[in-house]
Amino acid sequence: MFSFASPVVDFHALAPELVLAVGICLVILVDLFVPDHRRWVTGTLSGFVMLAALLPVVTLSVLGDDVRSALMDGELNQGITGRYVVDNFALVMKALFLLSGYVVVLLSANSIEEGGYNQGEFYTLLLSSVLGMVMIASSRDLVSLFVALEFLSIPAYMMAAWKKRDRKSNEAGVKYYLLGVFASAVMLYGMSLLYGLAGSTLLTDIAAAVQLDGDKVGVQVLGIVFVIIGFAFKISAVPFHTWAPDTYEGAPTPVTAFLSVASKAAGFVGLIVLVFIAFPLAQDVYRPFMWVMAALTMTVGNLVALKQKNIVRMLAYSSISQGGFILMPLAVAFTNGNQGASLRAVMVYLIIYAATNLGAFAVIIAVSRKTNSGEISSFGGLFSYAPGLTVLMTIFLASLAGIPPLGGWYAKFGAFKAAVDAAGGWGYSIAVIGAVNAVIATAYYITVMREMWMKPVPDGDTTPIKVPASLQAALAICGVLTLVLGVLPGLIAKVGDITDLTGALLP
Amino acid sequence: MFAESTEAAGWFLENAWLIPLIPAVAFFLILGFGKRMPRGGSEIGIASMLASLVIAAGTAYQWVQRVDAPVAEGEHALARGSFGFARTFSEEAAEAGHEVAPVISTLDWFDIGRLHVSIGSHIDGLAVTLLLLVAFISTLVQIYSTEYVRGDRRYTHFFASITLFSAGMLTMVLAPNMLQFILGWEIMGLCSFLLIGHWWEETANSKAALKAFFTVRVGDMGLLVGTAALFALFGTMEIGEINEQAANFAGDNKGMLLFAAIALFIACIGKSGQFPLHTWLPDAMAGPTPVSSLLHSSTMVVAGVFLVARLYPVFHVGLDINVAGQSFNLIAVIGGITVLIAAGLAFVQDDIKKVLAYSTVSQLGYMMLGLGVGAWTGAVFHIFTHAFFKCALFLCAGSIAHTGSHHSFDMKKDMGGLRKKMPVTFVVWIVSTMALMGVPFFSGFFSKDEIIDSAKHNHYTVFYFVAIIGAAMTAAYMTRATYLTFFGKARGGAAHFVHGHDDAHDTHDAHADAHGHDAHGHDDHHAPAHHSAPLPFAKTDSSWQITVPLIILGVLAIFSGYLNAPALGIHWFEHMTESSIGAGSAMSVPPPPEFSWAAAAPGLLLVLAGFVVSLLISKAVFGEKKTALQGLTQRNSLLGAGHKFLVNKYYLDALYENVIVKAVAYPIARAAYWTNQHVLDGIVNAVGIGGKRTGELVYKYVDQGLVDGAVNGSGATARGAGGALQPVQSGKVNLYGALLFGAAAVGALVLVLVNS
Amino acid sequence: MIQEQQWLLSLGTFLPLVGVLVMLFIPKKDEVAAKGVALVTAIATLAVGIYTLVQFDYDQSEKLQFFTTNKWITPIKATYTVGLDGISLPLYILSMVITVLVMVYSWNHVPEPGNTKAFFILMLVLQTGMAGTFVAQDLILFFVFFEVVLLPMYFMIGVWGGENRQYASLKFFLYTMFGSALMLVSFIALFVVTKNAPGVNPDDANFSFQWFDEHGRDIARDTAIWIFAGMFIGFAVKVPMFPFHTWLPDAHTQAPTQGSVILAAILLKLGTYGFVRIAIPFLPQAAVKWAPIIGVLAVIGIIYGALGCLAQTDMKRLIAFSSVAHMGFVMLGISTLTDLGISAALFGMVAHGLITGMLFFVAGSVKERYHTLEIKRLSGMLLQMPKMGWILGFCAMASLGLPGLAGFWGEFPAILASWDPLSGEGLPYGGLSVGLYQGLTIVAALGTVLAAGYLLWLYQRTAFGEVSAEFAGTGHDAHGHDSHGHDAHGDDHSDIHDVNTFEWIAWTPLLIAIVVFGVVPSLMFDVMDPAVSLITDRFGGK
Amino acid sequence: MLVNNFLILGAVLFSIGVYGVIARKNAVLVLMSIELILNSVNINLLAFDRINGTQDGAVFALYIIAIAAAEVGVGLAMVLLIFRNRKTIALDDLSEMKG
Repeated sequence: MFSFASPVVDFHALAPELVLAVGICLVILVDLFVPDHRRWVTGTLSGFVMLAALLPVVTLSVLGDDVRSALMDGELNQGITGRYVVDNFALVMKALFLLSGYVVVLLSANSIEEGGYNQGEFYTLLLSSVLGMVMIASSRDLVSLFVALEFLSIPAYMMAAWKKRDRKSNEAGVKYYLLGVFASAVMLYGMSLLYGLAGSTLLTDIAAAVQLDGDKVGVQVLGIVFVIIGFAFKISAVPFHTWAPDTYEGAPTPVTAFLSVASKAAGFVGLIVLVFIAFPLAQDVYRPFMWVMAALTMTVGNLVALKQKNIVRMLAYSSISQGGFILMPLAVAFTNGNQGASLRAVMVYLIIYAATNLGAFAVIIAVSRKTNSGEISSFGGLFSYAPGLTVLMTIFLASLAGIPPLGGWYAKFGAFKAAVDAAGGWGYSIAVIGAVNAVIATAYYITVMREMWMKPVPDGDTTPIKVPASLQAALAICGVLTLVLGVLPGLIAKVGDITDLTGALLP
Repeated sequence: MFAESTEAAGWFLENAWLIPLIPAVAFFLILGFGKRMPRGGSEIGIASMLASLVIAAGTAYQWVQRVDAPVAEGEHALARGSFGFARTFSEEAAEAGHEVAPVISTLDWFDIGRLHVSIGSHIDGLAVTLLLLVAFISTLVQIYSTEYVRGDRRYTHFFASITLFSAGMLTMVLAPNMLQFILGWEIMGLCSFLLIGHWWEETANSKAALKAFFTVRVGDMGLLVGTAALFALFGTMEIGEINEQAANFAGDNKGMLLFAAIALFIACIGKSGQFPLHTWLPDAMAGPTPVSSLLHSSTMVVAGVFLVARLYPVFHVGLDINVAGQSFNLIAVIGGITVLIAAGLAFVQDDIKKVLAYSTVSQLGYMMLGLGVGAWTGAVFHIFTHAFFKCALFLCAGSIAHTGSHHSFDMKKDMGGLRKKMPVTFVVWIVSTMALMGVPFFSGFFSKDEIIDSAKHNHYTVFYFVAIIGAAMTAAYMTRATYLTFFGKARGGAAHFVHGHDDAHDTHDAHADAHGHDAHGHDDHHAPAHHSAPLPFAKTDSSWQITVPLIILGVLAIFSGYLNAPALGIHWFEHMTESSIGAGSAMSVPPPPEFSWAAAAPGLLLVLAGFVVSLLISKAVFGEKKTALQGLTQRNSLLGAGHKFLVNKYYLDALYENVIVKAVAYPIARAAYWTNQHVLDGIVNAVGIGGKRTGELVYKYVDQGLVDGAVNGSGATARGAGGALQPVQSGKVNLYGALLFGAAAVGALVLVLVNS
Repeated sequence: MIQEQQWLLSLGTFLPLVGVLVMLFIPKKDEVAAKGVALVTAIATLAVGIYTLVQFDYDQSEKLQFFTTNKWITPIKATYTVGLDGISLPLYILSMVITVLVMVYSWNHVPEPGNTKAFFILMLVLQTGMAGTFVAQDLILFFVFFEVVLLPMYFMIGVWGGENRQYASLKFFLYTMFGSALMLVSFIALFVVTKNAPGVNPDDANFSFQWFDEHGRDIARDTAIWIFAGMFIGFAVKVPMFPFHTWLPDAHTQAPTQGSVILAAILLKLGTYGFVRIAIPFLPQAAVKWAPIIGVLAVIGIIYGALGCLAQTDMKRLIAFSSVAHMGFVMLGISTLTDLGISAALFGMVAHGLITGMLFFVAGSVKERYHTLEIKRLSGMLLQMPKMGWILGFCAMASLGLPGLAGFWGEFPAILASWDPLSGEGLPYGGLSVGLYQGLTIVAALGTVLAAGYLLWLYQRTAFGEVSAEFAGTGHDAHGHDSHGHDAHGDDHSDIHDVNTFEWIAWTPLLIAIVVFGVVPSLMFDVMDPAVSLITDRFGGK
Repeated sequence: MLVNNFLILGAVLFSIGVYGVIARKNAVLVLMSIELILNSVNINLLAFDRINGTQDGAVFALYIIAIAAAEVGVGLAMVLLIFRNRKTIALDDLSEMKG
């Protein structure tokens, strides 16, 4: 018989999660006790919670331990160590999620308040979702991966449908929900197969079992493919992207920003963990599969984006295609010893992409406060009455297009470099496809620039836009990051030092 | 700037670079200050040309001394005011015989890789001849122009351009290397554009300018390519070295030398108006007459001939000239065709300047022919003599138009009977015409005869006949032109002039409109109603600025020939210049044949015949006819007795004109002219139009359609593809789910199959 | 490498950005202050440039001077490395000069729709990008600067351009993006391949030019050819070479005058500079294989550009097409892989910058006065604006390669070189087909004829002749000065006036430079030649 | 072996669930089909648990059951929301946004 004994808990390592958990409770409590007109306090509080959670992340990284396991084997229980770890990769990603969350709070402040939505609950959900993301960065086990994934997804489903009276928002939520649940169900089925093969949910054990040999290759392939799908859905890789445009368009804009950045990043974290720890020896499966996904994602996302009239929808497709670019190095990882470059490329891309894309959404939110429209044409003549916003939007779009000296170029550069580093047909071919797509992508970014700079104001209303302070802060953070990371990409050198994930190195 | 040579070759010889530099500086002075000068900048131009002339004369003098000086050991070889580098290509040559080394002064300009470029002067007999010639003629023409273009609205520009032109020609003449040569060559091209188009308000003029520049530029292709070929072949740009190496050419790469020679000759064809690129030259008469006189008779157009003469070893060796058994070569053929074609065309021109223009083309043909048959001295000497008399003829034409025919050049409409009123012009014209015809003891005789003689002597028999027939034709068309201009009854503008100024003024405007070919001064020539003072002995002739140059040129038209008169045993010119053709080399240019009257006789007889026939015809057609007709119309019926005779006379005219001339001469000449205008010129124009059409087609279909279309098309395709993909995004959850799972299933299936 | 005054190039490159920062704080309404700050910045930058010019050691022009290298993006081994040698110097200075002149010209020529401040800021940003490209000695740094110019130019065309500006600017942008995306892939491939080469310590690999200079030549030829292909497309679009040129006429035609000038004078040179500085020296084995293709495309460009010119009815578009032809000569020179050819090409780059820049200036001023550039509507410019007319004529002559003016020294040596391209026995990377190049030479020479054709045709139609009825009586008419007296010169006809003060200030330096470089080409050849030899030496040719 | 039959049962349930998601137009039915898949996963996990003799499968299954409950809660709430706004829960009507 078993007797239960609690494992040894490294509280410092778990501190970000704990801060967030406490913060969630705090927000709920505060929400209960403040009067309606002061509900904005919950937003402020959420922001502080995010920043507070960032503190232990900083202290952990300053300590500089290579890796620490949050839960360690106690005297009686075995096999917990290494299921939930804190390494540099996890820390960087946690920081990214927390900062993105903070910016999303800034973005939400006014629109949620002015929309008359339930602020307290909204921020609670937002914090929960961020908690899920923070958790996924540390998960090295199928169970914790799954739990974290659901933890970040379920609040997101609700946030997507947050505008209760809005039919589009409902539709966005339902679509996201049904497909998300379906995808995670399929993923779970894959996970069950993997568990069956390995006899353990620990990723390193799975890696040992999934080597594409023996008589169960078919089951291995099925398991890998199904598991990848679950995360491919999150990153909206084609053909698992179908939810994204509809949801992005329908959801409240700050939520869209959140989904397109943080949620996507979380999906990538899951994929990275799987590829680097669970499947490094199964590259004959994930490489072609993800190669095709990457190529399709870039291309289809771009092509359809060309036709969009709605700016949010256009950005949705744009973020799909950006996902393709991020997928590119991952798809050819472990080819010709480029895993270090691949990992770096994905992480750098995610960071820069987050700053840039959130910035773009911030501008959209700011502009739509005046125009109340999501059409691209509503940006006409923006330069004449909001030059600052125009310049910022130009910076963000140009960065998304990958034009130096804005952040995006370095992100794309890293992705290309990792792909070329792979040095074979897989790498070169995807790099060329990527290069062509980079050009196509430019076409629709530039359409928006053209609208802002060169077209007349559609309704002739040129009263200046008043940008609330929180939005200004968000814009400043994103703008500065985009610029600085473009000119001095060496600043994210910490990321550059990470060449592999803990546990990825098999004996 | 230029280092003194160790052993002085003579100040002028070493500082000959001043000759082009002075007018070049003058050009900028005129542009900058000309308008503020009392005489609109013309004084600067003339002064600079005079200065150049003086230095050129000094250079010539010292060159003569140098040639005549006894050869001291090594002296000539060292006598090179070279700056920065000294090559000794002609040392042995200098020591080997009586050859006189050229004086080369250079200043390093720049190096690009193995291309060494210098500027400076290459003085030898050929260069000295041309220097003197160009400076002299330019001076005279500028003096002439002060009167001729007086009051022109771009008087200053005119002098600036014409001065720059001289500078360009002089730069080219003393070029020590091909780059400087091209420099001068192109500057001349530019100036010809500016000067031909001087009255650019009229489209015809600017079109003529365009045509001239463009046609010459077609030839320039050859210059560029030929120079490149020479550079690749010999690794140098220095003319002296090129000549040296070409003369001693023994490589197995003869084909390349041939190619270079042909390419360069194409440039000469363009510049010197040789068949088939001669059509720009008559059109170029749209420029003011002094321009025609300077550029298109005596200087610029001989640049092509000069190029052949300058690089004679290249052509001589490249084209195997004077190799035993050769009776044709490209230069001789082109030259010969040009002689005949142009002479034929000169018959049917009514415009006096066009007659002279075709005559120039024809004479240039002679020069080329001479070079083609190995008569280097004869050809160069013909450049020399031709310059004087052709310049004189053009200036006479200008004088007539300026004073006698109210700015018309139409011989049939506005001239005739001018000999009494314009004695100076008339005499100079006659003298020059005789020189042009090659009448013995006039300058043209000596030069042309040597070419003709050499053709025969060097076994280019066909070209001998071409040359003497050409000579006869020359005599004939010049006789016709002379008769039309100075004899017979005054017509049109001339009639007003001959019969009194008052009449002329009454109808002036009408004439100006009707004959506005030389359209200068539509506005301006009211203002200076009376010209400057004429010479005292020819009060009705043009003013002194015009007549004095005429007289000088007339004198030279006679006497310049005596510098090299084989008939009189004078070979001075030959002696002075012979070192210029790659001396002391393996190249064998046969010496000019000994002169004998017997050999010259057939040519002279043909000239005489041409003169007589033409005179008779002209008298009959142009002279008597007019008289008869006027008699018919003005006299009353009482004189009916003479009527029949006059009718008969007229019948005779008709016989001449209709049967002999129209049936025999005219069809040929006309056919030639038609060919010229429609085929050759047509081709030139068609090339122009065709080029433009091609451009339009290429632009419309290839560029905008194909290339750009491909680009835009790919954009459209991308968008189209995007549109095609949109239906996937149907908005229906079930389909999304099906897609999701379908893709997963297909992916998994494929991967399972591949991996197991 | 001469590592003295290491700050100099960085100062020269980034000084304009300081001006931009200052200008950000100037209120939009205060146009004079904005213009003033911008101009002062540009002049200060030029002063730094002139100081550079003075400090440059001309006896060692093949060496990189003012060289400095600093850490920049350590993870990818990219460094901030700048240096200046004889090849870069003329272009570096040219970019500064052009910026100042363009700003002077802009003083009272800010195109519609105004917004002076933004316009001047863009010019300063452009300046930084251009100067940086010419001094960068690190592939990544080069790439960044290369791309920095993209957006400002896009906006310059798109916001301040002509009627069809949006299409033109989009085309410009996408074309260039297309090229640079593939170029970037090539750069990375070059790095990866050199890094993984046998006998190389991967840790030594970096993105500095020096590294590629030493190791690029060891790449297997087949691989190198593919890498070259990517660079080729990137640079060829920028040049632009046939068949990647179609963005150019649109961009030039629609751009405001200032944009056209900068585009013609500097931006096109980024492409050719890339060939000379990167593609050819780093991948000599591929260059020898690519050269004939480049040569053929260059010559097609020459003829094609000329034919395009002949078909134009718009003056500015004609000038734009002439750029295609002229850059064809530059590329032909480069493709010979000889000292002479590449020197000629570099000279041609500067000359084309001066001359075509000037032509665009004139076209801009003509447009401003007549409100049209349709050739058939313009006539008799010499009568109404004699000085402008003569300047146009001067530039046309310079452009068609008249000896004694700058244009000639780009064209003629290129022809010379292409007659005698890299060839011979025992060359390390093989030679080129002499026969092919001689054929190309002849066709290229035909191009000079066509150049004369279209330029003179343009000149004859616009400058010569009587003033067309449409514009007669508007403004100064030199024709009737004396006879008509002054009664006809009312103030309301001041539309068409001759060259004004700002134009004189902006143009005179260019005009002088065209003459000076035409008369004393050694000024540039002497500086460039040693550096060019350094490149061509590796081919072992002449 | 007996456990293999459980795996087959799991596969069949999974297939039925997938079919339901794709073919059903009613939101609630789709939701139920997804539950079916989740349960097939649970059966799988437990079967493998038996085969492998470790506890991970059982623990995983417990987590899945818990989370499935949360998911269904959210899902039903959303279906209610839709029904309130549109008076229908047919999925085909949820296609306002497309393209």
